[in-house]
Amino acid sequence: MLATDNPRLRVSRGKLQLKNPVLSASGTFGYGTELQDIAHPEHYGGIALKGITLKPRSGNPPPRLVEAVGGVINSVGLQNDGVQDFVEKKVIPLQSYNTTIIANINGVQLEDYWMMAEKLEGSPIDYIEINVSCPNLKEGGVEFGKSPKSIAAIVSGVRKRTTIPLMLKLTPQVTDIKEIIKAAEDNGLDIVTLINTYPAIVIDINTKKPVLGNIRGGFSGPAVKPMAINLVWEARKATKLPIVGMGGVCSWQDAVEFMLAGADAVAVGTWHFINPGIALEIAEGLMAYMDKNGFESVSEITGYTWRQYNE
Amino acid sequence: MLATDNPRLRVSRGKLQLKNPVLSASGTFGYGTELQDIAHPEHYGGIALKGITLKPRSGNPPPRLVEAVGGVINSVGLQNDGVQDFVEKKVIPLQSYNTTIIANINGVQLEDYWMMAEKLEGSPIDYIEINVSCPNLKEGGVEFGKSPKSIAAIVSGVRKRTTIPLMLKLTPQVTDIKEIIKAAEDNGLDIVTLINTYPAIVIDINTKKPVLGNIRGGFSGPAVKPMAINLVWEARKATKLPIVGMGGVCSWQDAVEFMLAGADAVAVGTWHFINPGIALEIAEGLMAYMDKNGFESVSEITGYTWRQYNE
Amino acid sequence: MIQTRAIVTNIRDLGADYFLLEVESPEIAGASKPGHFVNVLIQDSARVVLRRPIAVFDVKSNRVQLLVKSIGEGTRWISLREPGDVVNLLGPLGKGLFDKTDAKRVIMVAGGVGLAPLYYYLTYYKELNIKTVLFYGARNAKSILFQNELLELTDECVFVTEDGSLGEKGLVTDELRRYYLEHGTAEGDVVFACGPKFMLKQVVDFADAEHIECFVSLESFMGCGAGVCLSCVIPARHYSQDGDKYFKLCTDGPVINSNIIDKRYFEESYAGH
Amino acid sequence: MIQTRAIVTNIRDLGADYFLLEVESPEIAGASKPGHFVNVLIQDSARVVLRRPIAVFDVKSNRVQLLVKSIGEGTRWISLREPGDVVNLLGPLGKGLFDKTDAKRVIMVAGGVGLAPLYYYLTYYKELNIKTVLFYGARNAKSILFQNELLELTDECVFVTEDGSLGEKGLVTDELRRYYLEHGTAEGDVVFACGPKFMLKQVVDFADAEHIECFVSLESFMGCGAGVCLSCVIPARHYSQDGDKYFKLCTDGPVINSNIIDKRYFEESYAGH
Ligand SMILES: Cc1cc2nc3c(=O)[nH]c(=O)nc-3n(C[C@H](O)[C@H](O)[C@H](O)COP(=O)(O)OP(=O)(O)OC[C@H]3O[C@@H](n4cnc5c(N)ncnc54)[C@H](O)[C@@H]3O)c2cc1C
Ligand SMILES: Cc1cc2nc3c(=O)[nH]c(=O)nc-3n(C[C@H](O)[C@H](O)[C@H](O)COP(=O)(O)OP(=O)(O)OC[C@H]3O[C@@H](n4cnc5c(N)ncnc54)[C@H](O)[C@@H]3O)c2cc1C
Ligand SMILES: Cc1cc2nc3c(=O)[nH]c(=O)nc-3n(C[C@H](O)[C@H](O)[C@H](O)COP(=O)(O)O)c2cc1C
Ligand SMILES: Cc1cc2nc3c(=O)[nH]c(=O)nc-3n(C[C@H](O)[C@H](O)[C@H](O)COP(=O)(O)O)c2cc1C
Ligand code: FES
Ligand code: FES
Repeated sequence: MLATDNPRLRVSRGKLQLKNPVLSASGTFGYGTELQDIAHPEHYGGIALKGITLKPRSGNPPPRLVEAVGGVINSVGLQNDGVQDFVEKKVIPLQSYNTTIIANINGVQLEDYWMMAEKLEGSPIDYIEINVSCPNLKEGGVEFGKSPKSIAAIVSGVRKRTTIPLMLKLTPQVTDIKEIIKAAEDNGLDIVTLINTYPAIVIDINTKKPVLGNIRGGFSGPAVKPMAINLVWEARKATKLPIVGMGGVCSWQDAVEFMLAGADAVAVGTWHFINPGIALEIAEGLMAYMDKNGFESVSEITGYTWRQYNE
Repeated sequence: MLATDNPRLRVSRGKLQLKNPVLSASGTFGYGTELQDIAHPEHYGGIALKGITLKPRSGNPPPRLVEAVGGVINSVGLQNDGVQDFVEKKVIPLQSYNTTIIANINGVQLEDYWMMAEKLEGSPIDYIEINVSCPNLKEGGVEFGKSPKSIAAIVSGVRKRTTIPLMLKLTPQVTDIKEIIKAAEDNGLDIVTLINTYPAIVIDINTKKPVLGNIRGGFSGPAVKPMAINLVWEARKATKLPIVGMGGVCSWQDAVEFMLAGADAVAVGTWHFINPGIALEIAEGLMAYMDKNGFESVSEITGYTWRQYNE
Repeated sequence: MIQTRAIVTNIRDLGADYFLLEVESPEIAGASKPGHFVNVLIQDSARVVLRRPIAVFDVKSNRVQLLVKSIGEGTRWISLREPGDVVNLLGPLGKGLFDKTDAKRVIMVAGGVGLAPLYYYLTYYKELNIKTVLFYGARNAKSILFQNELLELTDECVFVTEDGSLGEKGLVTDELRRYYLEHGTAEGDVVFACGPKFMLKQVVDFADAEHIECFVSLESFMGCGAGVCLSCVIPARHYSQDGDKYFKLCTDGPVINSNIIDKRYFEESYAGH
Repeated sequence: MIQTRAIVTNIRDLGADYFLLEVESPEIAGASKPGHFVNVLIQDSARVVLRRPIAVFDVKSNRVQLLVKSIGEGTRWISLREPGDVVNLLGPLGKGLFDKTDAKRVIMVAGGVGLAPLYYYLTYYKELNIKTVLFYGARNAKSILFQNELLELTDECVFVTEDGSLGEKGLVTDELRRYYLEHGTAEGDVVFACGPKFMLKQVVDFADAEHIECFVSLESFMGCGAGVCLSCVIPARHYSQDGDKYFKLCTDGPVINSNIIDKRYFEESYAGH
């Protein structure tokens, strides 16, 4: 048995039911099958697919990616073939796999989210991740993620239109993440996922132009981890809902750190590019850590440190 | 003549009058004289001294510093001997230097700022930097920096009590930095300085405790640069006031990048620990860059890129 | 596609900042075809985060050869490897191009390190006994690599240097034009080109004008190298309803038929904004 | 204090992960005194941002010697330097302790790499003709460095190993106690200690009980190493009105009179929370 299937790694909190606590982060794992030679979908507790929108989108002009110290900045801008194509084609090959499937949905207007929820209802996906934190859309996207009011409207509207459990993907670029979470929880949210990328700009001092075709992009990778851990810590104060933590997860040690801070599961994003085989490594590392530290199940790690300072 | 004194590096915008655009960031340059063998105060356009408070403070329990990918996280917590000691002792040796002196003031309550302004009025400092962004205070500090209302109260209160030009040091951890800036400008602010550190936590997975004595600290260093550039870019949209940009400045190239994005001057923080002689190097690099790129004066660099996309 | 820790078996300093790295990897060697590349993990660097894409230069039984020009921190790191060192590779990546076995005459145009992806095609067409003509330009004589091997591998081989220190003086594209002026186009001609953008533009314009099928090997900033991140896109000539359309260089390329590329891509100013 | 790019003149692998690095720096060599340290810039690392503080081990005319134990990425980088390499140093840093020229007998207690800052004191007191007694403990015989030199430098020298493979078996602090039981305390005794915290605690408790003046060389996470960042603080025994009070290890130390340290610092649980 692969470590990824070990029952001690099972996550079961509220609507978050995963065979193990390692997810792929949306946008860094395509539609789940591209990397399967190295990173098999079944190594994951769940796979969040590339963000989709109501209509097809061609995404932002290149360059779409630039390196920075400790991470990368992307401005992909949700290139995708739309929700219709998603339910008709993208999801089909994934159904046979023993993992959960997460559809990451994005809107340029409020109603987009609602209409996508309708389209997804009945499709064989396990979770809808409402992304209100994409910094790469000219309209909508992260703007929705900044106000409790728009969060309430989006979540409640989606909730009415589907029975699929709901995740909400939060932007780190807010004054108070707790009020955002509360607004979402009051309106039927099941699971909190955080963080998305930080808005960032790189300027080439020779051309004197922004490097990215879209000027601004979103920063992710190892450098964001301590900030993400802080936000998981804060989120844990706001809610008892399950939390999926991400932002700079590059090793099983990072996964443990997120869980000690209060995350029920973690997602790997950028580091897929550096080490596509990371999910299995994290599962193996978690097993060894649990053995060494006397944890019977992975859920005992969740919030272990946080509780010492908050309860 | 040292590059640092070259008139082409002069900064003159509103109340920001500096012989060159390189400042030291508060908290990373002590009280100005400690590093003078390597980093002479006169190499700087201005030196922001370690943050002070109304009463002496012993600061946070150690460990106060931890490394992370692309930066450091500190929880020094404003250890200082109070404003009285500051005006009586700390400022005195600096008066003779050909540079500007910036007092960085911090409050646990609103009135602290006002009372410190009164104490500083008449002292030989050139700028007061109101720090509403320290993440290392249990009360006050960054909490004030999050709401336009408290910003308005603090800035207007300080403004009434002193004729010294006012800087406001902003936290990056806000939803909309523009509304903060507007509130400050409406109440008499002269200069915007940004960014302070990002709240961050590191947990040791072996001890299962936060590494920093104060649990949370503030993240700074090279990794924050692209996020800081983005915030300078945004700040430039909100105001025509002079902007001092900082966050990850490690080279003259970084300084140029901040200026192209809209900063009138930059400050070096964390990188003082790695390269204390950096101010002189930046000044020299700026001179060479101006020659190569046909800029007559450093002010021509400011906003060069920003204007192509915003005017 | 696999991820592997390959042992360096040899590294040769070719001068002019070029290095030929050879690693042992039976899996990648076995699966590699012309047009493929590998993604090299750069270690011990504060500035390099992403892997670096490098074309498969040649395959010798279980060994993969990479021709690398040291231009920055990542390629410099590669150039400093020593025999016995371990290099973490992801590959083979890319589409690998094989629909041109019906070519009658293959014209290769290489500028500088642009030789890297073309060399493997030359060995391939040599095996197929298809005629190849190579135009290979570089700054000076020192930067013209593998002269003997190339003379061996090709039917005709024209070296071009900017300073005239070897072969013709001038630009590789001028030699290409001159060749066609002399020999005329022929049914079944295929052009492959790799090099700086302004060179590619000339080649593509020329091939378009002469109606010659043309493939170019392009570069872009890559995240995953494997089709999952959508970072590496190049604008496509055929617009979709929705506006621009892009293809993924890593999985649709990096060697790509030039007729599917939006020509604006070749403009110097092209950066999307 | 200067910042300098010093050339490595020698590096010796001493075994057990210890390395002796020698660099040429007339300025630092000239200004260094016992108790000083340098801050070494670590290059080519994705994980190491800050400089690494390393005690001045010894000075030989224009050269500075550093004894480094490779325990992580930074010290490993130092251990991999080769003659001719350049190392960027900041120094000398620290207070450097010199008010103990009136000592009659100096007792040194070193645990493992704790030998590093004490060695230079030994050479110093040797020159002053002040009697020195060294208790030097380590895991095993291999980790006891510079045996001959130390026997030369000291008046008495007791090696202690955990496994008994060299000298006495047990803990260095037990030997310290045994020594005083035999010889008794004397006017003008001064103790210097450097090593793991639990060892320092024993030494300090003992010195307190016996009313012997005691100096310890401590470690903490340092930002600047030069007194400007307030990162490296150690709690002070004497409280201020405002609550706890701290001193800066980098400029008030790192060798510090143990009577100014808050004893809670030596508790295993001490981390401030
Ligand atoms: C599919 C593919 C195959 C390649 N094959 C080879 C090969 O066989 N041999 C070889 O030597 N190189 C090859 N390259 C180019 C190689 O990947 C880059 O030279 C390398 O990524 C540069 O990394 P660096 O860290 O050394 O330089 P950096 O420090 O990252 O960059 C140095 C300078 O080069 C510029 N630069 C970096 N990468 C690129 C790029 N991809 N396009 C344009 N400018 C860039 C940067 O903006 C910077 O100014 C290939 C690239 C691609 C996409
Ligand atoms: C004033 C001073 C003088 C020193 N002199 C010497 C010397 O002469 N020779 C020598 O070999 N070392 C000396 N040290 C210790 C040396 O600085 C550390 O070993 C080094 O910083 C570790 O860096 P690293 O990157 O190798 O390890 P890291 O990868 O940073 O750390 C490896 C492990 O060691 C722990 N660690 C790292 N630094 C410290 C520290 N300062 N205190 C406690 N735990 C730590 C980390 O938490 C981690 O678990 C001195 C330290 C100070 C403060
Ligand atoms: C290239 C790229 C594309 C991304 N696309 C999406 C997306 O479509 N939807 C989304 O919610 N997040 C997207 N993200 C954000 C990641 O899912 C993740 O939240 C973020 O990268 C932080 O995690 P990391 O530091 O592990 O990468 C993308 C990130 C990258 C690097
Ligand atoms: C050790 C340390 C102490 C700091 N103390 C203060 C302070 O007292 N007042 C303040 O406004 N900012 C303080 N800062 C923040 C810096 O002034 C600066 O805003 C921040 O570090 C970002 O710049 P950098 O990335 O160049 O370090 C401190 C930063 C560090 C690293
Ligand atoms: S590099 Fe990721 S899709 Fe091409
Ligand atoms: S290390 Fe900065 S004050 Fe001591």
